[in-house]
Amino acid sequence: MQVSSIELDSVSKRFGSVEVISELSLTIHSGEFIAFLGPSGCGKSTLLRMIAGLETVDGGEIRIGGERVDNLPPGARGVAMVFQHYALYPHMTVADNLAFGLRNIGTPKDEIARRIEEAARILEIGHLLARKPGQLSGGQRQRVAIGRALVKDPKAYLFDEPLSNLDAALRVRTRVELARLHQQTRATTIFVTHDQVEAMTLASRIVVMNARKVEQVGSPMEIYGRPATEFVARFVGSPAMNFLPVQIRDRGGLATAALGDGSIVETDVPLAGLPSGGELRVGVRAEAIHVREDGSVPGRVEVIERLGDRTHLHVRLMDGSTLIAEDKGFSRIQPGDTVHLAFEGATAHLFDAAGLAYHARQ
Amino acid sequence: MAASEHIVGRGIGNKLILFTVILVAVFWMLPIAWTLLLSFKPNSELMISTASAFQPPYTLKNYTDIFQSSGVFRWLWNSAVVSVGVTAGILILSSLAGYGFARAEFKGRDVIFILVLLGLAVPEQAVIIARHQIFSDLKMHNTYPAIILPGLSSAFGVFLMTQYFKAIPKDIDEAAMLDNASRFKIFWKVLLPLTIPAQATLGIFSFLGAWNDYLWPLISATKPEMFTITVGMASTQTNFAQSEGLGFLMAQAIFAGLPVFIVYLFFQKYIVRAVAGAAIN
Amino acid sequence: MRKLSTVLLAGLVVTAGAGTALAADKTEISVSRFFGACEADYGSVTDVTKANGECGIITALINKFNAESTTTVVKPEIVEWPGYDQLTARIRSGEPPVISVMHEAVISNYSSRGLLEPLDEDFAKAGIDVNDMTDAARQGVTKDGKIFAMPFDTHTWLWHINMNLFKQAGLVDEAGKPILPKSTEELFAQAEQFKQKTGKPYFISTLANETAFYTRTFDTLLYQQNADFFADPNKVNFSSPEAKGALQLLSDIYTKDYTTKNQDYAASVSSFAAGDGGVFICGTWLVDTYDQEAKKEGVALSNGYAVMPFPQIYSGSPRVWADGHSWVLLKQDLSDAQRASAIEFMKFLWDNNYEWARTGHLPIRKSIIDSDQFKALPFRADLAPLAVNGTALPSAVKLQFSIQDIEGEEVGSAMRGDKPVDQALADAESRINELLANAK
Amino acid sequence: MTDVTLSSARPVAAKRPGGASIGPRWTNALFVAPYMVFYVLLLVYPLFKGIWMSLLQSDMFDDTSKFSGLANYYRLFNDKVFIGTVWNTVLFVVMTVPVFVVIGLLLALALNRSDRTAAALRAIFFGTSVLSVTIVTIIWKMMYMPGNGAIASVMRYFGLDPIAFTTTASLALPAIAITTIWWIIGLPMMLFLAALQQIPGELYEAAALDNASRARSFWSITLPSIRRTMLVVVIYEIVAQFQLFGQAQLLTQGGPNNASRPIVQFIYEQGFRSWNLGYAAAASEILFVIMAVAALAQFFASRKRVEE
Repeated sequence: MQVSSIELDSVSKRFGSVEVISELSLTIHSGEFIAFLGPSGCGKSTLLRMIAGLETVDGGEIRIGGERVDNLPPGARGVAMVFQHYALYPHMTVADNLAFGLRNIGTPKDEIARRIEEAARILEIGHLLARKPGQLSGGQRQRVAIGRALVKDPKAYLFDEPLSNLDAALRVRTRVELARLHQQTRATTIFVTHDQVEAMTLASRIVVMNARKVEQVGSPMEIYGRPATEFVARFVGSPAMNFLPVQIRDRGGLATAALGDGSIVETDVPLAGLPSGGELRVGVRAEAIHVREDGSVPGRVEVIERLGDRTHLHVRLMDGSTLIAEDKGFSRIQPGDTVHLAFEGATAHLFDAAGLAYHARQ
Repeated sequence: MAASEHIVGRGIGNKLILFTVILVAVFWMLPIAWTLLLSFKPNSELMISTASAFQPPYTLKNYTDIFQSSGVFRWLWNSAVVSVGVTAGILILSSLAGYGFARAEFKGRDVIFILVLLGLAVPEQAVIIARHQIFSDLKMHNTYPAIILPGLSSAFGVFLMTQYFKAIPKDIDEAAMLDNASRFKIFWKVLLPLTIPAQATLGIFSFLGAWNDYLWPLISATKPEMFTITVGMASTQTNFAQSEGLGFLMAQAIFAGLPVFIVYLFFQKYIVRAVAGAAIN
Repeated sequence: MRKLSTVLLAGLVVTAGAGTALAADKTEISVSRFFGACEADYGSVTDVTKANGECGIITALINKFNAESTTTVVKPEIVEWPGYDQLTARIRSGEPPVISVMHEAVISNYSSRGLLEPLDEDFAKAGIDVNDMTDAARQGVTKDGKIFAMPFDTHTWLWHINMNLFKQAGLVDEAGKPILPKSTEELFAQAEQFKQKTGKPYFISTLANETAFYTRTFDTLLYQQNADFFADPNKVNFSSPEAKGALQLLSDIYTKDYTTKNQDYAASVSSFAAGDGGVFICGTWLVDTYDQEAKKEGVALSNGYAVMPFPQIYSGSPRVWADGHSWVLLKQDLSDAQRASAIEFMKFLWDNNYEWARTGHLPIRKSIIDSDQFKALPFRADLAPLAVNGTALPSAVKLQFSIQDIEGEEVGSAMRGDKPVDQALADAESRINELLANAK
Repeated sequence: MTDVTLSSARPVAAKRPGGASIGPRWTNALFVAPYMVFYVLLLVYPLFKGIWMSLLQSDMFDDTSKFSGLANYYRLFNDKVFIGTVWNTVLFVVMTVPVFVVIGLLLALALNRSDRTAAALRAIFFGTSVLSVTIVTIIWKMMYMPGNGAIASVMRYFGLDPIAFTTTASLALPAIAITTIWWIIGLPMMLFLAALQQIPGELYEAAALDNASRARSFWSITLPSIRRTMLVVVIYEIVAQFQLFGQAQLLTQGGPNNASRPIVQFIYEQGFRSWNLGYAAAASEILFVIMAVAALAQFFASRKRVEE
């Protein structure tokens, strides 16, 4: 069992004249499960592939377990990768798929057999060993792909959107298994995904990336609770955070936000750090907006989404802006109803014109 | 398979079409049937009139005569050697080059690839005179290499294989890289097995092309013992043969066409698939 | 099945036999020839007298030679007729056959480029008396004063006649000889008479897919008028009234339906055998074939075949188109043994020239023409003068085959009415002169 | 999933060297090198040698070739026979290509079924493609022979005057065209079949629900769906038929009166019959230019395909 830390030191990458990653530094601790989260094209996969050695590094250094690897071929870096489309060798049996890498480094036969057997046991794919990938279901292929990584006993596991090709139910199940697997192996793992739920549920730390920049690095609840930027706030959490333009008033050092229709949201954001000029917007998650008789903000319900345990209401406010509020599962509200909304000011955030977030004091 | 054959109400139309096509197919086979018929007639009768083909006597002599006259067997053998040689050569060279152009980066690769693509525009006939001179100067004519090698310069196979390799998801090679496989191993163990459909397409086209090639063997294989079946059959269809040995000539034609036709019937399914494969590429 | 395997076995034995012959220390020489392939019928025949037809006789001759020679094995290589494209490619490739059959008309192409071995000394050493060669043959193989080939035959243009139809048409005299035209007027009159009486065309001719008929007939008609169209070997002259008259004659025969049309060689050959017309204008090589046919009962030619030299329908001369097959020794690195073997084979052909003459071709030795044996062959008395009258193009004319091709194409298109006569003559002249101007 | 630790007997990182790496490496050129050797020696070099030869007056067996600039080309453009061969070749292409497209498509449409009869019929129509050109011409000589040919016999049986296909100037080229179509109609048919099978069946079902007739379905679904294949077939056939040689040389020898002589036969005859290498090479270059234009068209057409 070898587990290593991965250090990225001022790593840069260009495609032609376009700089896709610039001077990025990041340390992934030994045994950590880290997720690179972001929309497609944000550079998260490129970064992963640079670590794997599948993309050249134009500047900076990558070290795995302290050893500089950015000049080594992929095979020499001691990492294993699980690809989005699994990239199983279609003409080889499952067993051969698992054995291929080990054979290439001259692992003795009996050792290969032992590891395959062990991996097959862990992943419950023993009965599939003689089959070819074409004869497997998507979930089985996924397991084989993981198995191919597992047998190599790598310094780090790299997952590139491994769940995106599974159907919803299987995705949830696999997610849990991956989490369990990591808890048991404690192997350094980098997990690339565009799905915030996967990142939240699996990772101990999340690197949120957008437009080739790192927006925020933090634990799942940090990311959720204190998004550093408007992008993070919108990207993480479902439904996306509501944003409403506001005027700020002083309330004993804390900011009170006045909405377009004049109603008030009392935030815990200190006034001190806020920019003096420029527009500000308040960001509130749906779960912090409730329907209450005494709610101060009136609005008309346009669309109702019932999720069973809760209900999302798409509400148009008096000034024409819309937001999503949450009500209990068995909500009696009908489209067209007028509702009164109450904001939990304590979980509200403020965002400046540049999208930078201002949070309540902790 | 067929898109509309099950749609209700089109049965009669479909039957009519099928009937027409069967009729056309019968006409399509008439020339071969006629040849077959002539091949069973004694030469001397045909010399007076081919109309005698419709009446007995019929004979197998024309076919048994083939076994005695040395030519056809030797020519079939030559054709087989040449076609297999060309096919193997093209498959090896095109696979290597196709992988190289699609996957293995090196300086100047794209420029070289464009130069190779330009080669698609050069018809064999345009270089045939110069090629003949070159092989003459090397004193290589009337050898198997001389008949085989020019076929290996065709850019078509390289183009086809490059396209095919490009279409294979790159993550397969990447997985292999992470599995510590060398370049050649990735080519040989991982990607090449995936190109078997393309190999089949290219192989069949190359084989048929080489088997049926006429112009180059005609001027390169000039010794009768080096004739391919195509050139050999050309050498037999002189005026004299037609007047005095018509039945024998027809028997030779049937006999010479038979091997590749049988191979075709045998591999029909694959050939159809291979042609379709080429079409979709 | 049993028969098949026997045959297969026989084939193996023959091949194996060839192998042992090789091993027995004989010199092998390759001999490239056309005349067709007929191993099936003559593969093991060594008695030449039992062979018939060009293919049979040459096959049997070579078999006989191989059986008799203690020093030499001839490996026959059968090529397409006339085969000069491939021979050219093969010479260029540096691996020519040792001996090749060659029309006398094309020898100068090869000899002038130093591709052939002169043979005078070898013939003298081998005891071949070149003075015994007929004039036509000797001229045919002599280029720039040297002999470059062993002549094999003189072949000319004949009238093969269906006597049964001629009788029906009333064109047979009391002596039983066919009545042939002596002028163009007679030609048309007799053709008309023939057509009236038999309902069939007077001529059968090979008008399709090849140009030989046109060139050979047209040349003959020019020779008969003493029109010297190659006075300058570098320039052809078809703008004479004689040329125009001759071509008009052919055109008239065609338009007046005095000939079969659209027949290629094979069709015309079988058409004559089937009795579809009176006169088949074709070469010497068919004499024996038709003579054999005439000996059968119940066929169109039964007891009714005659053959005559091309009758003189112009008053000028009895000359007629002619060419000759000959055997050349190709220049290459030959060992003394190979050269000796080659000459041995040529001497053998020289000695057996009579056998080849049985095909209908004219022999190339005066002694054979004068021999009783030759004269005893059917029709040969009538044909013998052709050895003198047969006329080839002047040997200084280059690229004779190409010239004949062009001439034939143009004459043919005029005869068939695709082109006006004057136009065709002008085109032929300009194309041939263009060819010669660019020829080496 | 109990004991998960893959205890390694020895570190996997004890690797053998040689794992591939990304990025340019000169060793990667070794993959294309073998082919390039053949390409350069047997295509590029002969091409340039041919161009050089076309500027010489040279004889097959006479080493005294002399530079003559564009004289061979000048002569070509004034050579009625050569101009005739270009015209014949173009005419042949014009005769055959539309037929290949139309008949190929019709056959494909009729045989786009999955039953055994259709499979057998496909085998018949494609089967002739595997025969050598020499065998095909032997077979068709027997059809066309004016005296003894099958067609002539049939016509005579019906009291008609036999048509002399190979010997009538206006029919020789069409006769070669018929033979060629008979020979290799299979390929366009197969290409069209492959294209037809790519069309989703739902389209036809939708059309049937919309009361579209068979013809209507053909015009508004089938044709638009296969237009790329159509383009490929057209261009492929143009390029292929421009290379006409064997059928003409063996069936008609280019006659009568040059009416069916194609460019390639002209090159062959100039080279190996008249021994006029420079002249033959110059004719080759003209063919090359014509074909290069067609091939470029193909290239752009297929590029457009990719972009679509």
